[in-house]
Amino acid sequence: LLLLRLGGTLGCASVDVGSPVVLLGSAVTASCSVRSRLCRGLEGGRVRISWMLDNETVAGSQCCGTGDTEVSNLTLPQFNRMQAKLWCWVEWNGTKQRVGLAEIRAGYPPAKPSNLSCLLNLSDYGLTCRWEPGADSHLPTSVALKCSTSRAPAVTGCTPQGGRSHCTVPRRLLQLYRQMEIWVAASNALGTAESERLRIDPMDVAQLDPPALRSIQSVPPQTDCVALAWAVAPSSAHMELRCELRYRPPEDPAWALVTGIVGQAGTAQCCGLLFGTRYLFQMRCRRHSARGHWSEWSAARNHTTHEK
Amino acid sequence: LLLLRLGGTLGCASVDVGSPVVLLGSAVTASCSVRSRLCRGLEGGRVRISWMLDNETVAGSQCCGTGDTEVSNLTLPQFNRMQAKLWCWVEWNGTKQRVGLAEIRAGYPPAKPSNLSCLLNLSDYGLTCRWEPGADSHLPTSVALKCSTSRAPAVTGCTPQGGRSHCTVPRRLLQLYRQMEIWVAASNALGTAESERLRIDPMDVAQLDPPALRSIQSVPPQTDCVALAWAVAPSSAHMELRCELRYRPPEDPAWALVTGIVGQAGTAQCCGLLFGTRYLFQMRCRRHSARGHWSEWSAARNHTTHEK
Amino acid sequence: APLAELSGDQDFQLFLHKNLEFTRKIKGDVAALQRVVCDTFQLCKEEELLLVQQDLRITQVALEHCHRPSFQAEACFSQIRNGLHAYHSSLAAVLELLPSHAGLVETLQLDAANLSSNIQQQMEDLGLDTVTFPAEGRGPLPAFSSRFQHQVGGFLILANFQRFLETAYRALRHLAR
Repeated sequence: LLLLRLGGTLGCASVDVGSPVVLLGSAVTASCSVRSRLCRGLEGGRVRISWMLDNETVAGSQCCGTGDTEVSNLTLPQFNRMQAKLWCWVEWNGTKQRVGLAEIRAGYPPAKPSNLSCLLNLSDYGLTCRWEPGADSHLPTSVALKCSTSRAPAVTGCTPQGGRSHCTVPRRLLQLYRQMEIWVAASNALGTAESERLRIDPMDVAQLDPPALRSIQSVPPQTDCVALAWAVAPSSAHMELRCELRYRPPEDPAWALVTGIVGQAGTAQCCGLLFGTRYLFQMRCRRHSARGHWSEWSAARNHTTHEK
Repeated sequence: LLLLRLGGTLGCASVDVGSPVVLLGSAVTASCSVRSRLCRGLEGGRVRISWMLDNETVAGSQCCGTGDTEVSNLTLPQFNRMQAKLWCWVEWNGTKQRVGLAEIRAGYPPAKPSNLSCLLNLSDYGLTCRWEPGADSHLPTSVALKCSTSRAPAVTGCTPQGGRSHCTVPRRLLQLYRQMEIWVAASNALGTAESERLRIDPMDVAQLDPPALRSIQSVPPQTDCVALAWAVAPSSAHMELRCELRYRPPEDPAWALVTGIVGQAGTAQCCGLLFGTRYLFQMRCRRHSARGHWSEWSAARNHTTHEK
Repeated sequence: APLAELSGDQDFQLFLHKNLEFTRKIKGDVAALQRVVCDTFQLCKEEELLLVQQDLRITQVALEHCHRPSFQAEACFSQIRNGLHAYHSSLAAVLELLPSHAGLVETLQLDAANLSSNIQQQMEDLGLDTVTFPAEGRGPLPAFSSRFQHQVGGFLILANFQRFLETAYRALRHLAR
């Protein structure tokens, strides 16, 4: 037993709108057609049509339908709600009956996403990209991060969840060590928008893990030098790295900096230190091709030099 | 181009064991057969077979194979490892070659699971059951929670994940308001075991959400009474509940208890209280049929009675 | 222009440096898998498996154009691609062997496919003919007659792949400035 036995016809009334989604503030036109012959109980009687926008009465103009169809037209000059229900009513036996409905949404075409940037995570080789979505369109908007290489058509790399403006392209959709094009594509009922295209080799935006300072020893006989040993992160063991060392006495605000250290070397000497002084040391690295981001500074390690 | 074109034969050697899974501490017998004709490079030469249990040499007895097959037999009187690799080696061109392998596991048949108990969660109507797994069998053991009703064959309600001894039967596999049989079935290579069968109606083990004390007011003119109002949890609104109220001054360790309160009533009076005294009140409920578990006590609510 | 003449070309050098690093990465991942096979199956030394290896009749990938005296860059690149494609398929046998390390094996397959298409892209940029291999579908898996053969097969695929990558690495380095 189907509880809702539909009339099998178009129903006795219908509401038509120009478009169910309009630009915020623009005009909305609608018409409600009532076919009294199809409305059991309405046959032959005088049909008085009225309108409500959500719970507010709005005035339509009922005029000459064709044959047994009464039509009321409605114009809302400036539709300023994000979302509303436009109800068509008919008077019947002294009561007002809802006979038709149109749901209207209003908003804007999607704004152009901007400030697209990406980082490659070296533990799972996922490429996480972030962007500014721009002004809210107030409409259901589908957003996808697109990527393509010169030899393959564009694919959706990932789609942000829960309205966020970042997502992660899994490794299997990336082409490592080669230029890819990455951009954000947004679309809703009122239009589409695309961000600028980022042309990057995912490896060039790899977020390196910091090296680990293993040991720091004074180098006799010149006690103003120390020998440092470090290990680069396993995830970048195969890369040609250039590293930087910074050191300072704890109470000294300024860091001294040693640049251009070859990452793979694993050891280096650092001279010109004060005698009998405690120093803090930190190191960071990035890919030799000077593309891509510095790693974070390593955990600090301290060492006190010999007395003179 | 496939890099691995198999010889298409059974290979030139094979290791056979009585059973790959044995009772811990029992004997293991194995034989290694070397078909020198099939071992390119071994043709016609004297075949010297040796054994290793993981990295330990063990002595086998090589004797008269048939035709071009040499056989070495091995007996390990008491196999006390959970798991080991039994390697068959052959000497060839002054080197020792691995030519065969048997992987042996040892343990016990599954212990009988015990102390099976279940709770029905009224938010998703999942039936979570817990049990004691008993002694570890040291063998891969598949465990499943079985359920059956008088009219349907036993089905697997759920399987514990990651070696745990609890799991949740989803609503769709439950028969509410009727007796079901629920038990744990465990099986491994050395045998099977079943827990006692629990005969329960899932509703009788419903874990009720606690009621919420809405208000407590002194009842003039007998100020030694208070009127309480409460709401039962929406998830048990359809149930006949019996509730209990407990109250005490904060500094008093012992609770006074009022039992047999009809849950749905929503209000009750409580008399015999001291004047001008601050009391803590809590309420809990369970299904009137006195089966099933008490809900937790409601959040405490305090009230100070009138001065005399 | 023959590849050798392009050694001075900046794009070509960038391609070489990037894919030298890529090859080092792949070699590192293959070594990691070899350690897993050693720890899991106690198969660590190739010299203990010479007899069984004959039984399995492992075929090697031809790389003669990547060696002196017959070094020829364009042919070497094609042979490297052929090898990468073959190992991409054979790694399926390793995937079956090490289900708990599926992520690492699948990464290896992805990297092999990426390296191959990087080389193809570079050859096409240089106007050279290239072969496009079918999508990396899984070819028929060899039917091992025993777990032992399957384990030895997995060990040998990784050992050969490591040697193959070493040769490819030296060829790329030979061209790099």
